[in-house]
Amino acid sequence: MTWAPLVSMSNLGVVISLAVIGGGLLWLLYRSLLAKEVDRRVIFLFILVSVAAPLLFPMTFEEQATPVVKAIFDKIESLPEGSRVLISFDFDPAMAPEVQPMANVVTQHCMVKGHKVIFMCLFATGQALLTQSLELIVSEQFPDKVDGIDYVNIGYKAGNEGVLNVIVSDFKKMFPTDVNSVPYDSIGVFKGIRSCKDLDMVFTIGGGKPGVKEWVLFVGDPGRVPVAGGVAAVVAPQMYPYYPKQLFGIMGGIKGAAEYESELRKTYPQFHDVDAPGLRMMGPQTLAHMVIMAFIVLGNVSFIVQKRRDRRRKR
Amino acid sequence: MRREVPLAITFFVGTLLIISVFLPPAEGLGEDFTVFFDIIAVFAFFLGGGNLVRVHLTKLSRRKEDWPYSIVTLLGFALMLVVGLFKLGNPGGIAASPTTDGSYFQSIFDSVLLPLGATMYSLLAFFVASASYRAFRAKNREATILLVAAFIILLGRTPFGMALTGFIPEQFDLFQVPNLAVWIMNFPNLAGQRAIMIGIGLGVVSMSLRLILGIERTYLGGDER
Amino acid sequence: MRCRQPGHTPLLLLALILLFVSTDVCVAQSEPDPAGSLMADTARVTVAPPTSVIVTDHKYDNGDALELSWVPSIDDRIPGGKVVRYQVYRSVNEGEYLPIQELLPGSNFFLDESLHRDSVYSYYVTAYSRNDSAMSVATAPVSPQREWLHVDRAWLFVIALIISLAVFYFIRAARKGEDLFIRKIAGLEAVDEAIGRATEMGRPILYIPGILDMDDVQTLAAITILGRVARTVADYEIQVRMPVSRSLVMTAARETIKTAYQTAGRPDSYSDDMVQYVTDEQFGYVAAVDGIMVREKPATVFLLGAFFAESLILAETGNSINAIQIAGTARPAQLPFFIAACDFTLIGEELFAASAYLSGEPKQLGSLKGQDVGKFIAMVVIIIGVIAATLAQAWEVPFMQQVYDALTFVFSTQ
Amino acid sequence: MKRSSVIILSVVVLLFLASWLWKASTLSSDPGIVNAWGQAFGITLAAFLTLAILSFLYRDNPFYKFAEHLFVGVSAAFWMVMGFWSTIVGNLVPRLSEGLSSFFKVPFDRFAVNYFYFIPVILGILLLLRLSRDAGWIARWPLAFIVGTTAGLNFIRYLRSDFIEQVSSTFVPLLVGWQGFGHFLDNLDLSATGQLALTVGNWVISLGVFCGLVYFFFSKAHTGVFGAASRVGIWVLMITFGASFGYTVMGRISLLVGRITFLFKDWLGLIS
Repeated sequence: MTWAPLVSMSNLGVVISLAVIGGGLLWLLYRSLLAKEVDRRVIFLFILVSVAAPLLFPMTFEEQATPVVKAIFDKIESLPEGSRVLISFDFDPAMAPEVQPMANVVTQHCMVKGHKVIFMCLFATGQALLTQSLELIVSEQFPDKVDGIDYVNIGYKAGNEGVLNVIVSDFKKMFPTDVNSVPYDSIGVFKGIRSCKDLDMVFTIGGGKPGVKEWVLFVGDPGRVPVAGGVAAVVAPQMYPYYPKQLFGIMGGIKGAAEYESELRKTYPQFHDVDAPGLRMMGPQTLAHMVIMAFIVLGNVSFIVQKRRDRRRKR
Repeated sequence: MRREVPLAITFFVGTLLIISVFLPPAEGLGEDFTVFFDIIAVFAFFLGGGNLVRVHLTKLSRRKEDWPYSIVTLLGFALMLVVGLFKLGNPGGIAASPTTDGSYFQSIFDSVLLPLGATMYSLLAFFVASASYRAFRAKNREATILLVAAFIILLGRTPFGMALTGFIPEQFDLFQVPNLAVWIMNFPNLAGQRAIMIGIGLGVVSMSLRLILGIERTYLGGDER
Repeated sequence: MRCRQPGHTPLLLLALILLFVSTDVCVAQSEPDPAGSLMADTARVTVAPPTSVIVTDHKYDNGDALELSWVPSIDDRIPGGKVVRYQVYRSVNEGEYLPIQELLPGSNFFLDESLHRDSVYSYYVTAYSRNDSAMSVATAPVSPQREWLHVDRAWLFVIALIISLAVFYFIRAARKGEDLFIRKIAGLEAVDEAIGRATEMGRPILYIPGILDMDDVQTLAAITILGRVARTVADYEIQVRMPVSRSLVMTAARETIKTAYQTAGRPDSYSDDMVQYVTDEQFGYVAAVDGIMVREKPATVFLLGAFFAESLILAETGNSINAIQIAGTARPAQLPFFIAACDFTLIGEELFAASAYLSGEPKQLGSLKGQDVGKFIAMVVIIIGVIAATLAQAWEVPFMQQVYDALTFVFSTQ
Repeated sequence: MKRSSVIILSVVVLLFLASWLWKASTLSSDPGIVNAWGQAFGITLAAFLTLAILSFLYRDNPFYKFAEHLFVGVSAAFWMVMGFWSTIVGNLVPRLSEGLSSFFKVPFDRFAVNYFYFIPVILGILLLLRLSRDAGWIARWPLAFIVGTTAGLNFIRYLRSDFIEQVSSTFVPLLVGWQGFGHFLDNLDLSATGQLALTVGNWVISLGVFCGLVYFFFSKAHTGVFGAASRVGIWVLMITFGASFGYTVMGRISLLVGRITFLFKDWLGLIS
């Protein structure tokens, strides 16, 4: 299904606001065909409505996953149940609004697939965010998952890429216990795992330093571990040179998270009722983008009509 | 004297700072001079603040247009200055940072400056739309290139980009709009940015030399004429 | 041509790592069971000390740093090493040894900064296992040395010198009366026309010099251009409005306009009120300038200098009052917005060239030709670099690899 | 004042008070909130100022003027206070005077004392002479000092980061991952990360930078081959501008999302 990008239209408010925006644009198109310019205040009004309406009446647009995002989804989907996945929260509260949705949705996917997940972070301030995500996703949505057996939180260790340099060959040396001081050897998730090399994949979130790049250079490349990353939108273009050899997938900003959430909902319909922050936050963005593109089209329509008319007059 | 001394000062300071980069014993000079600048800038606040107060007092006393608003400015200025300089209501007293949570200074910042600044900033969402409407028109070849590049990138950021071009097979997926958008960002966009930056580097070097040599002196004694 | 050779330290480390990786398997097999490791907690884990601790002077500084390097303890192996951390101890002027820095296992280097040239320092490094430690031999006392020249910045110096000499040369040539061609810059050709328009309409000119202080070169460029603009304005009876967001810019702008009016022979028409300080706050300033724009409806708006997000807010408001707008900035991120919303835009280098261009003085124009030499050098170097990179990578031509290495070495930013 | 303005003003004042009362009553039901009245006032004021600024989009009006003038006064004082505490007290005092340091309770280190820091103090005082009619010209000395500092510091800074670094990062190979012509043809495709896309990309980078530089040439007429190259340079610049514009739009919209969320959520409580 290539079309039908609208999924949740059940709400009357959504229908009305979309009808208002669509009808207004059609009326403006008619005026543009008469070579009339649109007043800037009308444009402002459209922007205001297209941002406010999706906030009042949650409106989500189904995203088609781009190959860079789809690669991550497919990898997690194709791994057999019980595979070991490491998710690293390498961001601070300032970056969180843009990147935490990615961490959450990948966690959801790993949980529903029954993978065993190791959570950690390289930012001291990431610890609190990690705990928050665990409560929000694992404790609330997957209450039957057991700490230590299905997942483990090994928390934060100082040392930036130095930490990676050690865990690429030995986890226990850096993380002798998890955050609850359970010794390494009694954590079920770690059974048979000595180092990052034994993992099935690593997903790291955060475009700062240390971040995705450091995971690639210190763990992915030397340890031959598949690494995927999620970064803020502005950092994403800088990550593409590593794709697909060193990074098998990239998620950029809220849009990346929204694509993943869409993909997850397609495969696991039970997530339709779960909050998808990426899709929710993309609502106003997408609508406003489309309105802006519509105005670019309108501008060109009235410009071309005007030019034709001038030419005819000259003759 | 009035012209020669300032020219000599500019020449001396400028040359000193350029040479200091190559002399380890003098390498710290750049940092020191940056702090010097900050200190002088704080002294200049007397001039700026004085000017602000004077402008609004004049407006007030002469009952110029919109004079009542000058009272708002003057009161806001005086209030914030007193609250900040005396660290009123600061839980940490004089030793704490003026922006400590709970201080009056920080409270005013949170409920006045923060919303004002953020809203002013958010006006961009509207202006970005009105500028796109007007500027992205295929008036000539250059404007068309601008339009096409902007449109591809915009399309790549919405689900429609993938919906419209998702059918393109993997061997040709460069032409899927999101991929094309990334390619444009990584190559032609980068090339343009670099050309601009190289030009800027040279422009700054040349302008700095003109200033240090005293060829450019509009800000001092003007032309030799 | 000097090319960098990797020192032996990384090689040595590499060898060590290889050694440890090869022992990986057997270590893994001999891993004790959990019960055993509990017992091991009480047992003493002996550890060997780091060896060959060497202290050397940190190069090209003011005599305030030393470099410490050592061979890691033989028990610091990856994986399964017994070393949990290293601790560096330092003694100043043969005094007591105090711990100064803790380092991760695998470390073999430490840079000690903020030292004093006239003191002597000695060090030792201790390796710690869980419950044991072993200290290395202490180093002989050393003082950091001061160097007088930053030798590794020699190429930076050469490049700076070449470009400066080119600028000097053309300034001199122009002074001697050599005829120099400078192409037309549309945005600057429009300045006179824009001022004329304000005169005809009897409306003020608004001059915005960006939002940064005098320590930014773009502001400096804006002030030098202001000198030329004010010189033209002084000939007409029009008002200049210049709200600024920095006190120092206010002072400099007043000095500049005043001088321009004096030069034009109309010192009485000048008033300090032309330049007005608003606030240092970015968006507070924008709010005020937007207000001035819609209330006073200037005929011409100059937006020259350092702009951030406010570029489009100002330019769109200026556009809504139908002002002619001449903009210019060296911030690549803001240029698109000026291009979209203003009538003329000075792109990067053109902003810095504007004052020289507007002055029309031969020696100023000469400096622009000097800049072109820099561009020419950049273009030639890029061609050679691209060819070298291509041949070196695609066909592994050794000579081209050398050329490539040499170029990247010369054009490296130390 | 006109009668209609009085009516509008009183309506707004009433709405403000109503919002304050209502917000305070909702907040005080939350036991976690200490100062409900104060917080309710803060939120109401923030909402009022937000709407006042947004009203500028329709046209200039008294509420915008109020917000603007308040913004100017408060923020000017804000930065002056910050400048005083961080620069004068934080950076200058501990370098010059032990007495003042203990007065302001800033840490004083005998080794950090540096009497060179009297230079900016003297220059700062000279700058203030601008206020005097007769000695005003002395203010040019500190200005000259500042101009010299900026020119000197930025000369090397820009030469390095904008010239040297950008030139050296343009040394890109024109054949990416080249393993012979046969290999190239066998693997020919137009995938986003394929050899061809990257190779063409590097051609675009090197030619783009080259033609862009041609466009900036001042001392040669843009005619003939040179003119053609400069035109290509303009096209590259136009792609750059279009692309960066398009890329920034999303970030700009999210700013507005933030403000509207504040209004709907923190103020009106319409969404959770």
